[in-house]
Amino acid sequence: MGLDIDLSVNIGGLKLKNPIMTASGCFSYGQEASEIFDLSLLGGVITKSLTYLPREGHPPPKVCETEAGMLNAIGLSNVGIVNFLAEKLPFLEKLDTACVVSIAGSTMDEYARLARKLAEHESVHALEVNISCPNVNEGGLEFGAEPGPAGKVIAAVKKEFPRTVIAKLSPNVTDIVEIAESVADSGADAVSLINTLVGTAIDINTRSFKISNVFGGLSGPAVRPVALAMVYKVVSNLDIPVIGIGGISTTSDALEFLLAGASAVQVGTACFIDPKAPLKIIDGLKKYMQNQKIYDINDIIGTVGNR
Amino acid sequence: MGLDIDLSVNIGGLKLKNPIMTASGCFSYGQEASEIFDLSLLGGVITKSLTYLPREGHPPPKVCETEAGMLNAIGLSNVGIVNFLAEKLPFLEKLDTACVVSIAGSTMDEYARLARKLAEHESVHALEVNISCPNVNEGGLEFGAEPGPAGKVIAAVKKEFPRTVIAKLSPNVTDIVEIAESVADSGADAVSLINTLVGTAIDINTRSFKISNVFGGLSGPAVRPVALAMVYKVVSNLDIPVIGIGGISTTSDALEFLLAGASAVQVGTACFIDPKAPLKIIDGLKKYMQNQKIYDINDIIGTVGNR
Amino acid sequence: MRKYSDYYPVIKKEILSPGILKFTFEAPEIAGLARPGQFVQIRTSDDYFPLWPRPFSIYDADKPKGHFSIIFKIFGCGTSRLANTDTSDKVHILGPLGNGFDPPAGQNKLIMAAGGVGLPPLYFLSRVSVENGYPAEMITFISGARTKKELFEDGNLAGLNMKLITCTDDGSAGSKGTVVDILQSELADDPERTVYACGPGGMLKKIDMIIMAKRLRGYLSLEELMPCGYGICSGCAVKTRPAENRGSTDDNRDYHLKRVCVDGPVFNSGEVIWD
Amino acid sequence: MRKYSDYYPVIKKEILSPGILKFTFEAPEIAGLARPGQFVQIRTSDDYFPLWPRPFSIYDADKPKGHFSIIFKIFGCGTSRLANTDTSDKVHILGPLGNGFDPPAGQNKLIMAAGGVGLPPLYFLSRVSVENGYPAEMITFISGARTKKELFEDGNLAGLNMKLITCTDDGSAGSKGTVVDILQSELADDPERTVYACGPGGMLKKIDMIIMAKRLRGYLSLEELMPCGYGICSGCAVKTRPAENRGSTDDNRDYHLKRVCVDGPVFNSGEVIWD
Ligand SMILES: Cc1cc2nc3c(=O)[nH]c(=O)nc-3n(C[C@H](O)[C@H](O)[C@H](O)COP(=O)(O)OP(=O)(O)OC[C@H]3O[C@@H](n4cnc5c(N)ncnc54)[C@H](O)[C@@H]3O)c2cc1C
Ligand SMILES: Cc1cc2nc3c(=O)[nH]c(=O)nc-3n(C[C@H](O)[C@H](O)[C@H](O)COP(=O)(O)OP(=O)(O)OC[C@H]3O[C@@H](n4cnc5c(N)ncnc54)[C@H](O)[C@@H]3O)c2cc1C
Ligand SMILES: Cc1cc2nc3c(=O)[nH]c(=O)nc-3n(C[C@H](O)[C@H](O)[C@H](O)COP(=O)(O)O)c2cc1C
Ligand SMILES: Cc1cc2nc3c(=O)[nH]c(=O)nc-3n(C[C@H](O)[C@H](O)[C@H](O)COP(=O)(O)O)c2cc1C
Ligand code: FES
Ligand code: FES
Repeated sequence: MGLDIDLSVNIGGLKLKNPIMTASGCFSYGQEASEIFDLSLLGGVITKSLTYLPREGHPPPKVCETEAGMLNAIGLSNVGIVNFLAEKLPFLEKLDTACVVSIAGSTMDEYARLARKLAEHESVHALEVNISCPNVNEGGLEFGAEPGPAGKVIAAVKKEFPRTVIAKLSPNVTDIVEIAESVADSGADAVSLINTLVGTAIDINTRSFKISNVFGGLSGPAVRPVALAMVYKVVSNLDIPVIGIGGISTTSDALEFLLAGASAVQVGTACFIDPKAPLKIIDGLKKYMQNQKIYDINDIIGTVGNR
Repeated sequence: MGLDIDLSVNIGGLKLKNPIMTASGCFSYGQEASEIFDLSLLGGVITKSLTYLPREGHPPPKVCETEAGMLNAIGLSNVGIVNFLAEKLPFLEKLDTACVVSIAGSTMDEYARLARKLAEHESVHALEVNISCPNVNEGGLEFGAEPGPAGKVIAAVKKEFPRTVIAKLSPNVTDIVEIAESVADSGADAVSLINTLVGTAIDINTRSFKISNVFGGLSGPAVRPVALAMVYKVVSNLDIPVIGIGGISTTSDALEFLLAGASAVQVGTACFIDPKAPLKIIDGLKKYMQNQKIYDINDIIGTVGNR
Repeated sequence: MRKYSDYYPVIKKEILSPGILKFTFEAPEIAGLARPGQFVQIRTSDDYFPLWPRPFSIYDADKPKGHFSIIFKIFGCGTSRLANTDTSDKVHILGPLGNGFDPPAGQNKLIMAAGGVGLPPLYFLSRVSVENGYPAEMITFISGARTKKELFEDGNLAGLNMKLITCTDDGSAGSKGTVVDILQSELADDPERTVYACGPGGMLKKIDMIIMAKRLRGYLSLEELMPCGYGICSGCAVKTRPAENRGSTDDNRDYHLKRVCVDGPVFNSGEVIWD
Repeated sequence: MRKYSDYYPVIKKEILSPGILKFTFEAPEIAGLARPGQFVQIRTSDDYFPLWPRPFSIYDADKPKGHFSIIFKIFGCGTSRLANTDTSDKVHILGPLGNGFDPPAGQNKLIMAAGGVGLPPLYFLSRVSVENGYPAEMITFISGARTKKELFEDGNLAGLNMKLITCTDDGSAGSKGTVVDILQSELADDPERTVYACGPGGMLKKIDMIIMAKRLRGYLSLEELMPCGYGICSGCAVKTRPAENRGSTDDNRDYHLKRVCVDGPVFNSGEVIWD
């Protein structure tokens, strides 16, 4: 009946039972999905990005469909750190899966304060630092678009948070490697990429923008080739572990990123169209490995081109 | 039977009978498509980017399909300027449509020499300067990714070519407005955007990249929201005429760009999937305008949000 | 609340009027839990045209048989592809979703105001209410459409013996007038009613105004774009008034976003801030 | 060469074997121009799954009736959706495309080597050659597949009265052996033949080697990914040897790219540089 398949990976100190996580903003804080399947099957869960205070986010309409993708300008609507600790973390703590909290701030200090608060909770296994939200001024691209500020935010968070710190990078930059290098030098234990691409859409009948914020973030299958290229560039140029994100919907999609060198992947938009997409990918990985007679997922990672 | 519809536009001195052109690299030099329809119906034709010497381009495989898009690493394969003038231009000259020649060089001097040669031919109504090809070292992104070099190339071309000079911009940059501003300051009469996004794809069965060059350019419907956002950003921030490109396949797609402020659009990948796509868009624009009781296309351009 | 996400077969397709179809699915888990006002998200194909699943209200559920049905109108890509699904083909269904209606309480007469394909959840609510002992004669059901050929009925609605009023905007069938018109004249006769409404946004907004003006109790079931349908994306958010602000007009200074898919689709009258 | 790009109806669907279908279209413009070895690009739907149209060789064309047909195997998304098209539905067709075969000239006997769905263009070439007076007994037609259930025929091929050899890799029908095996033994009997081949890349490569080694005349019809099919994208390029280099082995130093869609799909033996 074949050997056991080992899917576990270690990403800058964060141990995952398998390399499939759910992406920030595409899984809320987990409760909703737990009404559909057992979250403990996942490699890890990443929360909606938290700011210090609660945020309503942008007014509707916040989303629209595009060809094989979608635009969102949710605007970092979230419950804020205090409510998160009181209402959401207790639920996440009980899961047998890695709990990664995503944070976003409008100042360097906000990032640091979020990290300090979360450091107190051992059940927060890692932080993902969102310096790449394309549709808010706060907590977003102003830090992620340039290597200098990106590195500084990571250094500030790293000072406060003793466990794994992941920097989430924006694809809306000329040179992703330069940004990745800066956060790596500032102590990031891993990088995750990509956040969404800046995009927009117009309704030709009403002649108005389809989302209230005008610009939104493009995600979904449409962006996968862009994400994969950026992941491969970072992997090829730097030593830091990379978590791949962007349009991953099927086992084959996830494998593309693992083969390109990502140590793990996150499933975002696909959770909307099929809540069990992450589970199907985990099952699919096992089948692929069985067929290929590979028993350790680490023997797949980064093996594109050298068979 | 209603008023006549005027589709003509003027882009930095280049007069088009309608705002629909075919994009560089997606129409060869026109002969092939002329076996299918009358090219004189088009607003304009843009040639495959020419280099000084002929180029074979990258080895196969050069293309692959992605979700609602495609990757290409053709590698600027072209006949070279001498063969173009001898074999291709005579055909284009006979058409009753704007003839725009795209040029790409590996040095500033190559761009200048191409411009000088083409300036001699009045039938070359405009140049589109490709400083944005993502999949070759020569003639590509090394000029288009930074405002300084981008501006210098345009200034060099402008010195040699007395008619309309269009700078074709890359979307693979942090700040498209900055690049557009630099080429505008250097004398570009218009900008066209976007060229392709850098992407890649992996075949999980062979565990190799799907295109020989590893990285290719993503085009097609998938990229449309990104292109539209960049066009709108440039239009909102600068005075230079903008030609929209990226995933335009239907009348509605073209209208999104015109409403966002593009003075004309180019149809690329859609020409592969339906050679008559540009014609269908021209017909569709007329119908839309009839329905909306707008008789001059210029009364549509840039009117998103203000009705 | 437990939700199911799986492939379930279409077991029956009926055409109720041109472009309006009734589909029955064999999905025991969903049929077993479904309450009036809840909906499901349906995806016909594993490709990405359209990207998101499409939401449809549950028209009826047969717990013992393990069946439930929807009635839908063909609009665009998602509904066309659903319409082309053959009997016994499986589609991906997530459900049951949403809060559903509070069952009618007290002695009030009810008015159901259904615009177009807003009918399904109100039929389900009526059917269950009558079965639970709510007197059918205390329910008035208004079913309206723009024109005769957009009106539809599969016989079940009439079978409930409520006061049933059909209307069309152009008078081509039933009374001439919109659902709002009919509702207004019904309320003129007897202003003490609880109103349940489902239909296009414009209709709901008008009905909400009427309910608020007359200080009645009312429930509105909303339709919004729904990327996920189960509360994780915030994409379906609508502006609502904080409870203390209900009735205030300075709406844009102080609003609270609620997710139509989990906090709704049913909202109390007065809760939603309309554009 | 004039090409047509329009919507044309499927007028007949036949299942030749499991997963292998024959479709006939009413497309007078295309049927009127089609020559053996040419192909068409077909798009079933206006959405983008798949993005590119799919290329299919013309199996036969009936100029007076204005019909032409293709035979195709269901592989992935494009061929599945085509298979699901109903009779009288219209699909988007661009054609006729490609250079096509040079008609057989001279006194040479011919061998047609067809692997799987490589059969259609070779049938068309045989049919036209025989009709134009080429003696059927001078043509040997080898039709091979992996296994019995992948072999197919609609009766027309046998009707031409050529020497017809069917074979399967596993011997489940016809001779046991690959098309290449059979070709080799045929050539052993009579080495002076002109070879026409169409099928998977691996088969074509082997056949090319055989033809070159024996210094015969031969033509190979290639299959490559085709974004456009009419020469504008360069996506279908293959490496070819400059004429003066034919036979040289130092292939990667000096190659010339040709577009399969317009410079091919038929190439002379010795022209293509195989991976
Ligand atoms: C909770 C909920 C319950 C629903 N229940 C039902 C139901 O029981 N029966 C039913 O038929 N529909 C119902 N709908 C609406 C249904 O989901 C939409 O009609 C469907 O999503 C349209 O998808 P499409 O891909 O066919 O159209 P799209 O391609 O998404 O849209 C095509 C065009 O139709 C317009 N359009 C889409 N939906 C509507 C609409 N509802 N009203 C008017 N114009 C529209 C769009 O703006 C667009 O211009 C419900 C929606 C929600 C949120
Ligand atoms: C000039 C030309 C003529 C052709 N004529 C015919 C014809 O007459 N009849 C016919 O059936 N096909 C023919 N083909 C091949 C046909 O175009 C492909 O089978 C089709 O494009 C597959 O599309 P798909 O979307 O179904 O599969 P895809 O989704 O594109 O592919 C699915 C899987 O099948 C594999 N695959 C695709 N095509 C082939 C193939 N040809 N051989 C082996 N594996 C493949 C792919 O690598 C992929 O793994 C021709 C191709 C060319 C270039
Ligand atoms: C509705 C929505 C909300 C998102 N919110 C966040 C967020 O709060 N923080 C963050 O880092 N990324 C956020 N993202 C980005 C995703 O985490 C992910 O990086 C991106 O969507 C690309 O992956 P995908 O194509 O799998 O969705 C959001 C994406 C979507 C679609
Ligand atoms: C196969 C292919 C070849 C291309 N070659 C060129 C080129 O030579 N020069 C250039 O400026 N752009 C080239 N492009 C980019 C297109 O002109 C266009 O900018 C891009 O494809 C986006 O538009 P689309 O989505 O409509 O295709 C090429 C694109 C494709 C798909
Ligand atoms: S549709 Fe995703 S939260 Fe409501
Ligand atoms: S397929 Fe486009 S050139 Fe051949």
